[in-house]
Amino acid sequence: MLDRLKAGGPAIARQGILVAFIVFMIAFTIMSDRFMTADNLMSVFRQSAIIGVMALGVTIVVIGGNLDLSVGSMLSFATVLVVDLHDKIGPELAIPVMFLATLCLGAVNGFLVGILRLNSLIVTLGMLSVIQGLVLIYSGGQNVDIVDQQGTWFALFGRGAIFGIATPIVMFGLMALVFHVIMTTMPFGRRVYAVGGNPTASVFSGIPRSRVVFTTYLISALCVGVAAVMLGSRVMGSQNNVGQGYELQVLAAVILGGTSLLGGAGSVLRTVLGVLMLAFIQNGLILMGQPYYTQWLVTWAVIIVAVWLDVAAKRGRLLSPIA
Amino acid sequence: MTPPDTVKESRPVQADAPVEQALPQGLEETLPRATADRIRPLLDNPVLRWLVRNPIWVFVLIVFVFFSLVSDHFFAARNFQNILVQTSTIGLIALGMTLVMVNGNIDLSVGATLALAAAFAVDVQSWAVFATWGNWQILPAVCLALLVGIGLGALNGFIVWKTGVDAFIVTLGAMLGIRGLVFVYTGEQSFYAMNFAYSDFSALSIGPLPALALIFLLCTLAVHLLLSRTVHGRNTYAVGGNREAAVNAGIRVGPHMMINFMIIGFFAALSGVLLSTQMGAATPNLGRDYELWVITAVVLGGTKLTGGKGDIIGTLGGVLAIGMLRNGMNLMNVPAFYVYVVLGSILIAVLFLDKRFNRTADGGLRL
Amino acid sequence: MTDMIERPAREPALRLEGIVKTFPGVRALDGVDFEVMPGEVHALLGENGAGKSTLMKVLAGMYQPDGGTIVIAGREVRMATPLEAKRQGIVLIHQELSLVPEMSAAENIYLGELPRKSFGRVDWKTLYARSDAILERLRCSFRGDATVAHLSIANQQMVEIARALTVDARVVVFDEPTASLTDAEKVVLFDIINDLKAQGVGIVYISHRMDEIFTLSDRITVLRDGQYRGTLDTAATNEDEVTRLMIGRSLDLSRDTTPARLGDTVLEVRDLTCAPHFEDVAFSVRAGEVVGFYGLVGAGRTAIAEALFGLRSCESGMIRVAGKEVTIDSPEQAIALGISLVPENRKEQGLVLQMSCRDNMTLPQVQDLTAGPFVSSGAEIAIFDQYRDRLAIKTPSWRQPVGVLSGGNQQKIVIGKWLSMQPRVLIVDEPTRGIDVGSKSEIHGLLRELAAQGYAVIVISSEMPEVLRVSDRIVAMYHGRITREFSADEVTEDALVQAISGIGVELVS
Amino acid sequence: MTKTMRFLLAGCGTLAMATAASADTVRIGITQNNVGIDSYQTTYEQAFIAAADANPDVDVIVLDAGGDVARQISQMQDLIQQQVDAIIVWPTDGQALVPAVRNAHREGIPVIVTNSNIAEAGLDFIAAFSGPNNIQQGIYSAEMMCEALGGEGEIVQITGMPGYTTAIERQQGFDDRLAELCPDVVQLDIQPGDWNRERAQRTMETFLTRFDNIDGVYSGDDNMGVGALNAALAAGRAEGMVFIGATNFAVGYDAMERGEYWGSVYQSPVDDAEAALQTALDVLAGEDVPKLNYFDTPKITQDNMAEFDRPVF
Repeated sequence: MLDRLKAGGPAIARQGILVAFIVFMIAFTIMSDRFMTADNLMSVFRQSAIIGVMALGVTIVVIGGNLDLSVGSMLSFATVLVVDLHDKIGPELAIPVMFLATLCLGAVNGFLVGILRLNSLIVTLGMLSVIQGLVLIYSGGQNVDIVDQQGTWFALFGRGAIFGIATPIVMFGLMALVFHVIMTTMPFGRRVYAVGGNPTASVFSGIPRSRVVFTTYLISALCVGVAAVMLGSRVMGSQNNVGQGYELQVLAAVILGGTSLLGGAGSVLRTVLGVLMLAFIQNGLILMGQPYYTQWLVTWAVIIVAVWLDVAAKRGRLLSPIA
Repeated sequence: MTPPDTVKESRPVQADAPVEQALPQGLEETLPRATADRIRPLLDNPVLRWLVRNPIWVFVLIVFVFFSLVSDHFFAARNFQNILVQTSTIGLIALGMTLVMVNGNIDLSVGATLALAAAFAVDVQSWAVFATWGNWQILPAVCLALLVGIGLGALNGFIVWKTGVDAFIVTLGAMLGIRGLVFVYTGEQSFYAMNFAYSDFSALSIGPLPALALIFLLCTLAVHLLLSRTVHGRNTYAVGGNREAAVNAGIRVGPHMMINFMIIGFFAALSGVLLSTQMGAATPNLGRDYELWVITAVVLGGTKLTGGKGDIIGTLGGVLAIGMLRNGMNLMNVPAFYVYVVLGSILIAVLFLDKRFNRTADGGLRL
Repeated sequence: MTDMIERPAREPALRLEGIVKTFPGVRALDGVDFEVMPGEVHALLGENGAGKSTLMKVLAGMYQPDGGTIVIAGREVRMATPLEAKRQGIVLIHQELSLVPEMSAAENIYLGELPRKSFGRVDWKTLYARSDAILERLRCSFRGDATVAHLSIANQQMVEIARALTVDARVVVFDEPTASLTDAEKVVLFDIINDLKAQGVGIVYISHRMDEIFTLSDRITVLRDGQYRGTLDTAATNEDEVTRLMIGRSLDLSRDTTPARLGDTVLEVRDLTCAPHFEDVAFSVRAGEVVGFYGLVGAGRTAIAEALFGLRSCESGMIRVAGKEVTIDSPEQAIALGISLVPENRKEQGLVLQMSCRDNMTLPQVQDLTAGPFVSSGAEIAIFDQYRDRLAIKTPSWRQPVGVLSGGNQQKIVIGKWLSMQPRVLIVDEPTRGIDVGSKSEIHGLLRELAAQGYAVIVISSEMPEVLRVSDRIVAMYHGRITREFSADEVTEDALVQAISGIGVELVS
Repeated sequence: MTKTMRFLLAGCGTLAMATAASADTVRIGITQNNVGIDSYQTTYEQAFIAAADANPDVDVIVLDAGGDVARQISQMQDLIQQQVDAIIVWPTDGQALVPAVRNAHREGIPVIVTNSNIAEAGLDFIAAFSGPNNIQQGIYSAEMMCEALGGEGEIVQITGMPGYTTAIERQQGFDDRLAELCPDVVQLDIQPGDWNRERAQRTMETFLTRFDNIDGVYSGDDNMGVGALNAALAAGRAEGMVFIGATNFAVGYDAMERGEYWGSVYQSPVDDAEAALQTALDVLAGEDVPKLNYFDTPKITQDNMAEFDRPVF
């Protein structure tokens, strides 16, 4: 029967994204001799770190049963702030001030969604617009730049290396690991899964639901702050709309990683796979000399096929039972 | 054991709610009892009763009065025509989005569909095949554009139906992919309508109404009737309100949802065609972020993201609210940076008020 | 007890023969036979997971059987969709309400088959005329244009039933119809069933409540583990025989008469008021006793439990736990005070269905089961193993998502979750709702056992036999007030019924 | 709702004052492309407002289309509705604005197009155009590239946001002139950088992986050019690579000073804004204004940069 996956088969199908990932890696390796080189792989890892770190935070929000679309303009906000303050008060103050301000925005999200229980899609959509306005008002619409690009230790985060590995890769890897550990082995992680899976039952189990949701938004904001440090340091400057559209790329990566938008299920490590998948598609197609819009078409197909396989494996049949 | 037949019914929480004379749950709970008692008789007035149940129109009225007072140019027939024409773009898509969202789905790909349809509408006119058709060359172009929209909607709907993947994800992918198709088709260039008759259409007026506004209002009426009076429309509520019940009742949920996706595809395309008549051209970046504004308008109009609830009258209110806010802020020269803040804040504020006043009874549990 | 109706020697309205249905890894139905005669009430019994629901879904066209035949009025049929089944005159009234809340009653009654005019328009006149006629026949107080969301649960149930009457029904299946009905509403429902029966409609009646089955049915068919176990004449059998057929052994349904060894007063409530749910409530519970709260749905019992668990804010009153006056503003505080609540709705309030059995069981204390900052998997598994053995929970592994377990085992997970907290006071709300006889009896035994171990237990129930069986004291509630308190020795059924129906009680309002 | 009202009222108090003006001043409305997307446009806006404030007889209404054609058309309608004396428009799209400009023309409101020109079909309906010539800028860049490479080499190009007029025109001017002037310079690939430095940096990194030899990089503006430079510096391959941009930004100017950046096209948003306002005032004063007023955007290279001030943006 075509629409019934064999009982033994799903093991591989359940890893739809992994399969797709491997298929793409092989295809790109065959199509371009530049693809599977240490330089290129490192370069892609480094490029994906910014989106990746944000996606880690959003994954936790989504597992908790909510969405965060405001991360795009929040990234613009944080980057403009940290870059602008760098020359005014020095990086050692600029970074904590930026984190404080970004966490405040996260707290606003957390308050509206966690405490007031407003719909997260609409709230963060509204915040996307509000924060974009705030950035523009703060900077007056001007680009900000760091004048002394060579001399500042701020360069470490985006351009430097730790033990010979580019700092963004190290930071992304470490954060992925830390969040993976938090989500799988620490009480907080368990609570996020519970709240996302069944908020009512969580409350009946004595879990402070509001506080948990609130915290997931703080984590998301924290990740945006880290991403902003890497971005600001990498570019040594910022535009006001630098994060525009990132929210959707981040969400696409989270979805590709198999995290359910309904909450309660998903994994931080699989989000890393989703992030890398998107980054490699982008990189591989340019290496093959394809025009930029091919990556949109390919991403379209990949998102649908990967999520489809995921869903199909869970229900045990390929086609949906909807009549 | 025989059930005692002397037992009287006693169910304070679950008793049939009186349909007409109650204030919305949230108001009953928030207001002091005396105030609530005083307000309640006002509900005898059908207009007030209607407004209480359609709070977005209260907001529309407030915005209307506010701008009429503070701006010299707002209260003018000509400006109202402008507002209607300006809202028609978002408004037409919002009609389709209401159907899709009442169904419990969502469509994020409408902005890209709009751009592709506009590109077709403008480009096909200049195909050599139709060179001798004169002004009639517009007809096949528009038809083809609308078909493209319907086709893309059908594709989205079909994927949602057959794969069972959430519509949010399917259309998020389509949003990227269809934009890719736009760039493939246009080769990054804008298309320009050679025939001025095409762009003259947008300047056409029928009586006091610009043609574009008229089309928008007629479509609004048509979709309102579709949703409230036809079997398909009622099934839309059934599928969104309780999908399992709809399946059990023998409604073919898959094809049903696909039809609604085709309808929104049609409206996105129509919106693209009308927009391109206003420009006499089509640009590849047309319609970026429109999906977000459309969803905002529909949600402001009271449609629930979870499905099963919402109507066209509310959506019209939501669309007009955004249109008037934008128009009024333009007329008052509000700096662009503040417009973002105001629109975002209003969206959240309306959501908050809606939650306070229209929340369903949860029995006061602290959850 | 209903009069014996002579079974007409006609063709059965419906006959299922050798129905087989398999799911990946499970044989849900294994050659099941079942028949309903016109004008007969045929009860279908079995423990949860015995295959009743699957059988009914096959009957209603929602599942396709892998083998066997369905014969309706002498003709073999295949039903690919629910609509086809409905056209054949088979109507299923669902256990969980299958209504669209935002639509009118009339639209719900004719859902999927709204009468049409030209251009696909709904023919409202015909719709309302037809639905009003049906609602009138059901003696409903509302009309077709009422919005379903505004109707009471009982009236919503009526809408469900009205659906069955839109077609010329040959067979109507009632799946646990009384789960959410008050006794008064049950009476109306039974009248309707008898009406249908008199009109020659075949009725399939599924329920866990023996009293209803013996009141209504003519024959009883029992399923166990997806297999047909036999059909009995109701008049010629008794509860014992049926139970034995269902669970393969007989049950001791008598009350445990060991006298309670009472300890100190653990929980004391005085003048607690939380309008409009309950007013001036006062009672106390001692260690080692089970106090039953009995009353109608909505009488305020659940609200009291919620208030004690910090889920409701009260206007006035006093709560004392172990002699100390306390305020409880959140479940966290309640838990810290040693109060546990097994909520009435297992799936919505009790469990996170996609989480594993172990994770569900340790959820309230996961922050305490740590080694350093990490959850200690060993400690969790130890707790899980302990309560799995103690409560005889049947699950292959702690990794199993709790959603795949049977209702009884799910309920035991919830109970285990709260027992593992070592509470002073254990509140159990409707502990056996929707649970089969076998598990029910085990849970009753468990509650008695807990009391014997010195727990203070509060049991809230709408089932009189349950309350009578497990309680040392019974608190009767009516309309948000406690009307009477009985000790186990003095209570009589009549007195209890009176106490919960407000007879002889003066209500100040 | 009252909170919102108060917020709006507070915002409007100041604005109402700004619009209340005496009858004999001229009212000019401007709708810009996308303020805030880069410093050029923001500086333009500030310079424009400053210039208008300096002139007591001018009253301006400043709007921003946020890069959305449809919103710009609405804003044109709103400005016509207010019966302003003249409209200055910075088209989001040169072709899509034609009917809107035509409408204004019909209403007798003169339209001045600024910065990037409107499509040919619209030229009949505008009073004047004032701004840089983007095609010419592309040509200048091609000439500089050719000169720097001595007529032969392999280059890559990073363009602005795909589908927008400025990006398209600069690319067009560059491609045509390069092919004509030095056919031996090979363009390896063209990818967009979306006017975004980080994205340009990412694109350049991929180019560097893909091509062993890159002699030159042309970027649609200096902001992206500096991104490309950053990528090359990080890869240790900037040595001997020629970076040429357009719209000289301060970061580009500094890089040029350090000798890392070869050249760009100098374009001052202040000049741009002031020219637009002046053109509008000239038109209103009834002067005979030429239709196309291109202001000069000279080449700026390491050699002649001393002649230019450091850009303020």
